[in-house]
Amino acid sequence: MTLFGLFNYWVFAVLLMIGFYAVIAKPNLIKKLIGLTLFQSAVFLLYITMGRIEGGTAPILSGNTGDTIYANPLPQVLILTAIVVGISTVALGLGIVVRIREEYGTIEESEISEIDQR
Amino acid sequence: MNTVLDILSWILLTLGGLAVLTGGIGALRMPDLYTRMHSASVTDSLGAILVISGIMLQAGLTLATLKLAAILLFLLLTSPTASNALATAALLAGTRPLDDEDSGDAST
Amino acid sequence: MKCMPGCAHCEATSMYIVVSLALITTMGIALARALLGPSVYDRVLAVNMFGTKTVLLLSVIAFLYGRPDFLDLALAYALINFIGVLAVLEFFRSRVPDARERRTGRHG
Amino acid sequence: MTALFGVFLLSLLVITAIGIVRATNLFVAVMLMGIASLLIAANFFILDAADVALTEAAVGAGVATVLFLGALSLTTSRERAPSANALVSGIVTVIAALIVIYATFDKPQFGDPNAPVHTHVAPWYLDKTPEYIDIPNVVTAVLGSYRSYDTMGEVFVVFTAGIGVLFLLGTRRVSRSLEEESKINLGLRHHLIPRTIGRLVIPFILLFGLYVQFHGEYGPGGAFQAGAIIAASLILYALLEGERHALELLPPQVLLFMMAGGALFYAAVGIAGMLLGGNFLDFSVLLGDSVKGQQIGILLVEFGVGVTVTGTLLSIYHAFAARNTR
Repeated sequence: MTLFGLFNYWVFAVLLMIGFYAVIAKPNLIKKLIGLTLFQSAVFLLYITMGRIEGGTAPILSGNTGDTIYANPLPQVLILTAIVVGISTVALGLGIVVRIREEYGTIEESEISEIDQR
Repeated sequence: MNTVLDILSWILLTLGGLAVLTGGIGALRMPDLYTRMHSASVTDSLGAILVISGIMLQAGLTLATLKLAAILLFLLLTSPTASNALATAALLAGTRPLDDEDSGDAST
Repeated sequence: MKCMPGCAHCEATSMYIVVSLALITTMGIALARALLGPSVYDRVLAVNMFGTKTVLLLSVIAFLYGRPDFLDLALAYALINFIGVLAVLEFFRSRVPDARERRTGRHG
Repeated sequence: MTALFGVFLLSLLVITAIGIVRATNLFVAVMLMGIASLLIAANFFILDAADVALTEAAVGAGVATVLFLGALSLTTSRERAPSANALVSGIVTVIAALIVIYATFDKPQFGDPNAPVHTHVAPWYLDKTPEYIDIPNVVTAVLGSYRSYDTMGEVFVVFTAGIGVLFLLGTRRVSRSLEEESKINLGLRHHLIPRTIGRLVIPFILLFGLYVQFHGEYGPGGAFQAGAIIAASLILYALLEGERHALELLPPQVLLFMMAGGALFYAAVGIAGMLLGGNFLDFSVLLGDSVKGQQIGILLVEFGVGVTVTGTLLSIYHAFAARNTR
């Protein structure tokens, strides 16, 4: 157990940085948004991991038993709304990318800045 | 009675696990798209039927069984449909099945 | 909803674990197929297969945890996965002539 | 045992993420995102977060895939330029990753019941929910009642994002004759089997969405999930029957009305509480019995959320798809 005691957090770190790499290194705008989505997912994973209690169950009360352990509901609420908000904002980003493509004819960062400098 | 059900569901679950695993290996090892599809759809239908009916035997007559039946029904409806749409799309896009004559060329 | 009646649940646990191991392995295989490709259709096939296996895995895990009311989730996956696969096929297909058209001249 | 499942699924997730970043074909990247989303959702399920898993499945695997595909069909599916200064970014990322991993050694062990997160607020929620609100699903209780200010803010963010997409891409009517439309003989609407099965399945998806919406107090579910599922089913309808029919069924004006109406309804429930002598979004004054009042308040608020989420996601989808068929 202690061997994997921090595994979820490591995965969080790696996933976060994979998303980050996509955002800073990839010149393609849609790829950047994909990286952003990965970054978001990593954060979601962190929150949900923190909310878990060993031997617990989902925070849906099952009635009489007093000694059942339930996971922390608060991170779950935050992430639940964040997922829907996340997709809406990513959609906004995609809308901007589509408009950029229509104006510039490309979604590669370098070509866009070239056109801008002309 | 209970033991009989248990043994039966054991058998169904094990067979289901085997079907899923063999289908998966087939999907990895088969030479072209259509054979892979064949192998994958076997896991989707047979594996799903076996695994879910195995769990259903464990669940007994509860709401859970009803939900499992719904899941099974949807899987059996949607998964072959998806396979069909996929095969049509691939064929229309010009992916040819592998013939005997051009055996060994799995790149298409 | 608590445990199954009697000790059937405890005995059942071991076989749920066996089946879920088989399912997880197959998920790994499907992922390998999705990463290897080679064509887009192979990947769609892998995504579909992956989705079905996730549905089965979730049903099994719901029983492994002894909370069958979470089967709703598996049901949702079964339905959503279908939409995802059909959407991929639809957009991929309607895209093919588009690309050709764009190459000859920008429009809009 | 379940910890091992988690380890395995998370390893698959990391592999998928690397595959996503490496894929040069953006279609492939989006498909792998679908897989990643399923993996994350399965992980959430193992981490005892049933509600979140349902949301991630409905949003990530369904709606997000469709929206990304819509954007791809309007732009390009090839990533042309290679990574700019990949080496520098790689080094920066690795260093940052190592720093974050170093930081995790101060975190409490996985599943530790004495972690700081579990000592504040949360036990109170779990203790008091049966007394104050009396619904089994604590997540819904926190979402709808204890933290309903927060949820209202989120709903308005969703609404604003939808409005933003509409500003950018517009809700142009698809003004094409049927004849023209049938000339484009691509797409699923010309294939019998998907259409038939789709027609069979769509009502059940809708029904399931409504079940998730109204069963959210008792099981995993709630308005955010239901909104995404209902939107996904209507998106499937649009895929199978064509953009025209979908827009005839639910015109853009109706969708706009849903977007704004749901959010305003949410606020109106809060104001109703004020008029009845309580605070803004205090539901206990809505009915004579404070517990019943909380329950009815959560139900109404969730209705508003569901309507807004459905309307927004569908508007966004149509904004992309209608531009596509121009």
